[in-house]
Amino acid sequence: MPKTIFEKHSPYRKGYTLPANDVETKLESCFPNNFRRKEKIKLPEVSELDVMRHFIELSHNNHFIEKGFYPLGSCTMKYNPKINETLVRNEKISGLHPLQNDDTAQGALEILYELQHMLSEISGFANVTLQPVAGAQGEFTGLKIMKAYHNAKNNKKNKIILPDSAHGTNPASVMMVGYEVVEIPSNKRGMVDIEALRKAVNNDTAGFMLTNPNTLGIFESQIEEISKIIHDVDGLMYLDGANFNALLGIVKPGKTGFDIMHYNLHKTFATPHGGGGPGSGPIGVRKDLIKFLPVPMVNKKNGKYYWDYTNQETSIGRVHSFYGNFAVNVRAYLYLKMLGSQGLKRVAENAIINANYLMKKLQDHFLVPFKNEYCMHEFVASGKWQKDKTGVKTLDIAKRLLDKGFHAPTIYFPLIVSEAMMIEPTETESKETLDEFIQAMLDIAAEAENSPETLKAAPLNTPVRRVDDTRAVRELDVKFEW
Amino acid sequence: MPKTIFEKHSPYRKGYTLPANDVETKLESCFPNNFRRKEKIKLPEVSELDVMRHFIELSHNNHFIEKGFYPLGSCTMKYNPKINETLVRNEKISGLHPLQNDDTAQGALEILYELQHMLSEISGFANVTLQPVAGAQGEFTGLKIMKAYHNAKNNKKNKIILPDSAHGTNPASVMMVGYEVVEIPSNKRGMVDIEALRKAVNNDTAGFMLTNPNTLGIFESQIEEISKIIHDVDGLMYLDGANFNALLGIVKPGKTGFDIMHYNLHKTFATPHGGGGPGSGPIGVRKDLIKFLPVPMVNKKNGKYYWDYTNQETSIGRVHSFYGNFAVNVRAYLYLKMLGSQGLKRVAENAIINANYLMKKLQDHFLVPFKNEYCMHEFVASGKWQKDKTGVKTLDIAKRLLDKGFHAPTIYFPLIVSEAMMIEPTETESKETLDEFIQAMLDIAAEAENSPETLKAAPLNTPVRRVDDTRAVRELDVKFEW
Amino acid sequence: MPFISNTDKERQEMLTAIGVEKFSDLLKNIPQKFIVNKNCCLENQKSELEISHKFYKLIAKNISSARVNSFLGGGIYDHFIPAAVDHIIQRPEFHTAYTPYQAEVSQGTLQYIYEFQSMICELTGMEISNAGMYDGASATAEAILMAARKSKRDKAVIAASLNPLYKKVIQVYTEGMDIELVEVDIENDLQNLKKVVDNQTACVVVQSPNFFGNLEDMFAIEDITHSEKKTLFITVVDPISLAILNSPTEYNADIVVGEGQALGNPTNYGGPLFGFLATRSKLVRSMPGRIVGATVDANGNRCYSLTLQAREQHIRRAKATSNICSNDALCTLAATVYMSLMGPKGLNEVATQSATKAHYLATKIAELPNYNLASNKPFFKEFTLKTPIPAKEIINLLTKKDILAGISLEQFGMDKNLLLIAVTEKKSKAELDNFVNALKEVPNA
Amino acid sequence: MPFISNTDKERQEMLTAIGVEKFSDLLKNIPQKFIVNKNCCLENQKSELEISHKFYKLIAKNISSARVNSFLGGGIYDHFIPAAVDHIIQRPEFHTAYTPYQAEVSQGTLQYIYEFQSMICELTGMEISNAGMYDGASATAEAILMAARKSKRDKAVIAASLNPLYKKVIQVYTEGMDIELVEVDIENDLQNLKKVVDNQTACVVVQSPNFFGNLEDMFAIEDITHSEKKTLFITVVDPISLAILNSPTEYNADIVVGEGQALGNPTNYGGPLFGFLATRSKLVRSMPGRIVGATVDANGNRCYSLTLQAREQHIRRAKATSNICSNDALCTLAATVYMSLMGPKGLNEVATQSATKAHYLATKIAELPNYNLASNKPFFKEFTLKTPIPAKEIINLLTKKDILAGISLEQFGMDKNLLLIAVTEKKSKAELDNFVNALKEVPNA
Ligand SMILES: Cc1ncc(COP(=O)(O)O)c(C=O)c1O
Ligand SMILES: Cc1ncc(COP(=O)(O)O)c(C=O)c1O
Repeated sequence: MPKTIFEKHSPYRKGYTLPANDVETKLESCFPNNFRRKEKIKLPEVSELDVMRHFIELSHNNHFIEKGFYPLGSCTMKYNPKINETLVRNEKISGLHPLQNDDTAQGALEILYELQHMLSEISGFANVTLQPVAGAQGEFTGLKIMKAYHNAKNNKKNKIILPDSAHGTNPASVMMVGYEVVEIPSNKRGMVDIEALRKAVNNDTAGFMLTNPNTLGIFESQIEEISKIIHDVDGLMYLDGANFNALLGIVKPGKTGFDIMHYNLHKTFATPHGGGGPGSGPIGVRKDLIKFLPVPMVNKKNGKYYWDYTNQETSIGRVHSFYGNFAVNVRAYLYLKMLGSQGLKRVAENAIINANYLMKKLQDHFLVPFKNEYCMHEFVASGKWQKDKTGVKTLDIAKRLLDKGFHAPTIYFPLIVSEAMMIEPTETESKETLDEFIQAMLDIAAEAENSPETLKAAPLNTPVRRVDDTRAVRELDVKFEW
Repeated sequence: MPKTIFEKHSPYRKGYTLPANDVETKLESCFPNNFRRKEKIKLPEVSELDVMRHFIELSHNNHFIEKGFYPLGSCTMKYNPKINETLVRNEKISGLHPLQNDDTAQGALEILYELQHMLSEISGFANVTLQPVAGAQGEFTGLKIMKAYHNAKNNKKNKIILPDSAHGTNPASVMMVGYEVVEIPSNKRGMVDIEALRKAVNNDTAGFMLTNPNTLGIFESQIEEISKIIHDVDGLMYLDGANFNALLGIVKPGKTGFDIMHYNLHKTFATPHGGGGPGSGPIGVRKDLIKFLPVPMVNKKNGKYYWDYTNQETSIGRVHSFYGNFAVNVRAYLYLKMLGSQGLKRVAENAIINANYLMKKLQDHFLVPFKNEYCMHEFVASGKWQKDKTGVKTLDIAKRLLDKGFHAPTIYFPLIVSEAMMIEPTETESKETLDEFIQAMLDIAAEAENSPETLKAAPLNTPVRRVDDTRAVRELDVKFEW
Repeated sequence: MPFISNTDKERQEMLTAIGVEKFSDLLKNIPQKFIVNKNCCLENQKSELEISHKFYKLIAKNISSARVNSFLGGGIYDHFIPAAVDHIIQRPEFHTAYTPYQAEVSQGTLQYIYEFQSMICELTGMEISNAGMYDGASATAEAILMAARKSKRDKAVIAASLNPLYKKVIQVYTEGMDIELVEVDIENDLQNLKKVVDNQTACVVVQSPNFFGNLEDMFAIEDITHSEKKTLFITVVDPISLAILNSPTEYNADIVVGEGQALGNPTNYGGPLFGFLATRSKLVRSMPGRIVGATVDANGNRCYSLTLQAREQHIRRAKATSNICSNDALCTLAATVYMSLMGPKGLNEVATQSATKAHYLATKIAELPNYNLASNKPFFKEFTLKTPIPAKEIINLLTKKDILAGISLEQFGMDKNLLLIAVTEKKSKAELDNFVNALKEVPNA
Repeated sequence: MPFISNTDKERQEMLTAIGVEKFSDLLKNIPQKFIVNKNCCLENQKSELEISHKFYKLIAKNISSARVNSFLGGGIYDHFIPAAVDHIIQRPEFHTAYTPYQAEVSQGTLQYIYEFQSMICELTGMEISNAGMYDGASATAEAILMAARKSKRDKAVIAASLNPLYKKVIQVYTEGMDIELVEVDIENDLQNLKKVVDNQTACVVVQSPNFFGNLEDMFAIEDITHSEKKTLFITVVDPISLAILNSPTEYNADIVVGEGQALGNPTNYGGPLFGFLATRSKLVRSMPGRIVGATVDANGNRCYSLTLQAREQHIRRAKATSNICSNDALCTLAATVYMSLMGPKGLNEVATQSATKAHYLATKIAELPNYNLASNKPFFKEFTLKTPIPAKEIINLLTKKDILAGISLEQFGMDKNLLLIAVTEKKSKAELDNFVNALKEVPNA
């Protein structure tokens, strides 16, 4: 494995140039000496060439979309158009300061205004804030809005219901706004158990959080009924929009009973995942909730765009220092403009076809618990057959996929499927790629029978062999000593 | 190995978008049908994602400067600063058309004018043309100028003398201008054999082509005498400036007797080699030869820069459709501005120190024929000891170096050293890297003794194993059939 | 669509393989009435060329603060970024990967995060850093939640000189957790602080350099803070300043947070940014966010993986230390590359030039009639000016001269005659003098 | 200097290891008088920031033809380039490698060249293409040398309608080889050609679309050319046009050359460009330039290497087929990526839109009083206009309206009232109409 950058240090080597300081002022005259650091900072001293070689070498140890299939369920690892990367690097985007005058940023404001509008349109909500920077922050913001709604109405409520298939960020966000989580089971079809829901609902119910299609990849067909149950106690319906890719141009969630929704621009709208971020997690709301959205919003008056603080008093406040992840939002804007109505729908259609095709082709070889439902953009398979018969676990299957040049699916989630493998192909993958993946999965199923040891030892030809996670916790080493 | 892009073809798949044609004109009305192609062209139909994956996969099979040491002698594989790559991509560089009005390209013209000037300054010539796009085209241009000089004086001359250590492009260029090559041997110190030169020179001698430091990496210490011999018969001295890196800020070749010189911007001036090009091969000349330079030159009058065709009549003409490799020249301009006087000299110094250090450390283990001379920026070692003793050839040593993460030196050149390995470290490599390379070479020397088969079978862990070049010629396959 | 791979023919083949006739058969779980019938709901699709044209037209209406003489700061700074940074972060190897869940094929991401953590520890003097937060504001808010969790107390004392935008975010993050926020003015009298720190105080939060650019007396503040044993000292710092200013470990900070943008990231109209959060080993299990640790693989070779995941939402759900999942990883990569390139000397030079140029400018402006520094406290690279006419007017006037004069503090509910001015190493003396001259020419000043 | 790795200390260590005291000891072969004593000969070094500032200031004086309404052509065209192209060619894996001498670590470069050759063969209908030349002009010149070599004849017949800049380059390349160039006007009468083709004729060189944009009657020209059995037919083509115009194989071309810039490369003020050169198998050994062939490695796996090197300068020296060594490889990579992205349909669309828009424009302009097409020959995407006042004046007037009207042919020694106008698929109808309107408003026209 590569050395760390610290091990490449050579005293006085330089990786930068700076102009000579052309003012005469001396640092000593700036502030008293006791404000000065005692020990010099210790960072590597390396050349620009050293730096390029180091990070390029690191980069070659990654799997990434443009290397191969990345069916990481729930994450929508679709292709990120290159034109976006080119355009956002323009200085008139990257060089803007958040506190410059609105009239010096009209182009930026127009982009954001249009994006607010497009996201509202395609989802059937009244308006959208672009401020939250990730899905989880979107959830937090959405729940805050829910709370503001109830507070405004003097509703005494403190519970959020969510299905046991919910993503971990859902309960965590509930906790962060100070609500309590009530978890309900899913039914045999992988959907919300309506009876369980009815039982759980009462006057304490502030709202319901649902992912739709849910984390099993199944569209909640009783959504109307669910909404009614929740709305009947004046609860609000929150949509975790991580799976919005399945609905583009097909269903407007705002018309199906949801009151609040977050979007994951880094999933549905093709902005790069960046090795973990930055993402963007805007929130759409129905009309009467607009007043609670974070300030500022972009607005337009007499042909001028501006940051609008009108709802300052009713707003939940701010969740970001400025306006959210602007450069990510610009990419989503460009992507939506390129898709247009035609492309939008085609994205969802092809994502759904790809997922159903995979589900169909794999279901004889792997347990697919909900194979009787057509899935939407993803589905959940399980390694249970293999585990019961051969002792090979889903983890082993995942690791073996790495050997074959694929990223693994999301594994062990959702929690309600044992040995879960959540598989999301996305619309940007071709049938050929899916066929190759299917073949790899069938080969692995055969290997599980014929040479389970291979699977348990996998991966065999990745940059490193199986990583010892336990040791990483036990002998915590989170910083290089040199 | 990767499939070809043709094997990824799927009919109707698309990798582009274009606006709809918004004029009504029909193609049929444009020109008669007999001008239309009979068979449709056959190119792959693939998606943008397919294309990215394909070429990224290919890219991972290359060695390159930013992966590791690249001591390819004579090629000056130095680090290419990233800022240059960023700046030249600006539309106000890349979007210029060569035939737009001079007043709409003043910035570009100023850059070129300054570059002409800087190259003249550092080499001691009177002016420089930026038109030739590679070293070889520079040689051709230079020899044309020589010919024009003799023609203008009615000199009847038809022979160019060059040492047996000359690069292949030198005799090839001589042939292309219609002169004859007279090759003379080198002496025991690896320099021009003055006696042989004297014998070869006569009234037919149009000029002498020399690389200095020569291709052995040795500075021709008798350069003054050589020039005198040539000038005495009214011959001209041509410098192949491929090795100019060694002289920056230390020697001005124009002051040492040379009349014409080419520069390799892709070597000395850090413009990227691009997998084989584009390069740039400007020509510098002494004052009385300026009138023969290709037209146009950049000139300045009343604060305005313009393309100057003044010497149209005397000029040798044009070697390029337009003004040479502009975007390459811009990079060289930026590099020179960043170096400044201080950096310029330091480049040469460090290149020379690096080369001598390597030569010193390797000379006990490999034959270094001219180890008694300090080398300049490169030196030539030989695999002869190994070949004689173990049968391992320089080719095997080169291939084994690939296994160890290094590019091989230039091998079997210059022709006058048997089993030659021409090693050029460049100034951008650190001592650590050189030490690693030295260790690899020592390990290989040991392997030659202990397990010569390993070397003969090398490389063992490159993307492909040793390539069968003979078969490539025998069963010529230069185009994919599908 | 070049982003959708399959052709109509392939679509049909796949539908047949699935066993349906047409696409809509797959939607049978969706109530018919929810299905959008007509093409929804955007304009026509635009080709790459059309969107580029449109885009260039739009952005022509923007002024890039990077190309004019800008003195905007307030938490986001226009420091020099070596070109090499972008050449690394734009590599698809980095930007089209996601969170390194599968360690064996994510060592590139994991290793740079490990290096990032190490560098942040080095700057702050802390023992552990996480892999980054959304921004400085949320990092500060999460630090308070962390302190409350750890100390099991519910009062957080906040210096009034903290960035007002951070305060807003903190409020939103803490109010649901029943944390009482107490704001104290420490700029003028530290006694104020003494009065509010008590045995219910989870933490004291102080920014230095503070929002107005001034340096706080962190040693004295620490004394007061730690007079209550379990109270944690949370400091909000400018990472650039740490090259020359006291390392937070010198004044015994417990949690150090800040905005990381200045380390190699463009201003980007305020996002993406990234927050950093570093602390003492003993607090590690209360930390929010991802952490990468070194370990070995099956062959015993050193490698890296996500560690201490039991703190996180995907394991602990409602009991997690935070809900954060995606963070702003690529920005931390930029920071790691930036710090590698600049090294200790480069960072020191950046800090020194920013400080000395800011002081040169402050002195020159203060020499003008009618302009005064709002405070005589020591400052780093940013200072607050008392202007003779409303700052907003000055900003408007100077914009016309391609000078972005700074930030009017009126928008944060403060005096309308206060102008916050930031200076980085990028400014030349000529640009500073140009600013001074322009101020001189302001009418009625 | 961040580009020089070693520090002063390392330098000294190395000098000691070498066995000298100081650097200058290494220069003992250089006569003292030649050693430059003072710092030579540039300004002071500039930091990255300073050079960037200077650069932006400089280029602000340029007008990018890509951002205005430009009709410049004449061999270099502003066709659409998908963004993905640059994302590939800027990868250091490609642009910091050199000629693939060591095949085992150069398969990336070798394979794309093989794909490039295959695509060029596909466009031209030829059996073999080399890896590229410097530009269209030198490719044409080298094709003539090749024909002379092969046929052992020394007369080259050149159509007068060939790009005048190519003619200049051809002259320089051929005069040393004692090749007689005979220029004939074939636009008006093919009999002229018949008269000059004889048994000393090595080749006939014809460009179509020619410099003026017009299509030549290649079938008839071929008849005349090949009436002399050993005479080779060299055709100079626009690669974009080949998506819809006759493949050179249809009219029995022997060598096909052209400028490749239009395939995915920006105009870059005229360079770098690249030339392509393709021919029949029987001529392969006379070809200049690099050629990549498929082969196998020691394990029998398919791979690629440089082949037929015995033609080249590094082996054959003065007997080589050319002196070319470095070529413009990265530009051929751009072309390969471009053709992969566009595919047959994209290229067809580009050609069709260019042609139909050019014809729309030509028709509209011809409807204006006082403007006429210079010829009534069929054309592709470029045409020559007869202007009522000198073309130069029109160009100057329209530049002020952000229209680059085209190329005045006066500079090539032709009538001053001729304007060469090129149209690509990038033009919208609105832009075309805008040009027409501007022409209408030209005073005295
Ligand atoms: C279903 C679901 N909800 C929420 C999230 C959280 O989104 P983010 O990572 O952007 O915070 C995710 C992302 O992994 C998800 O898959
Ligand atoms: C000594 C020498 N001369 C001339 C050349 C030719 O230069 P280019 O490849 O730029 O044509 C080279 C390049 O390899 C060389 O090394």
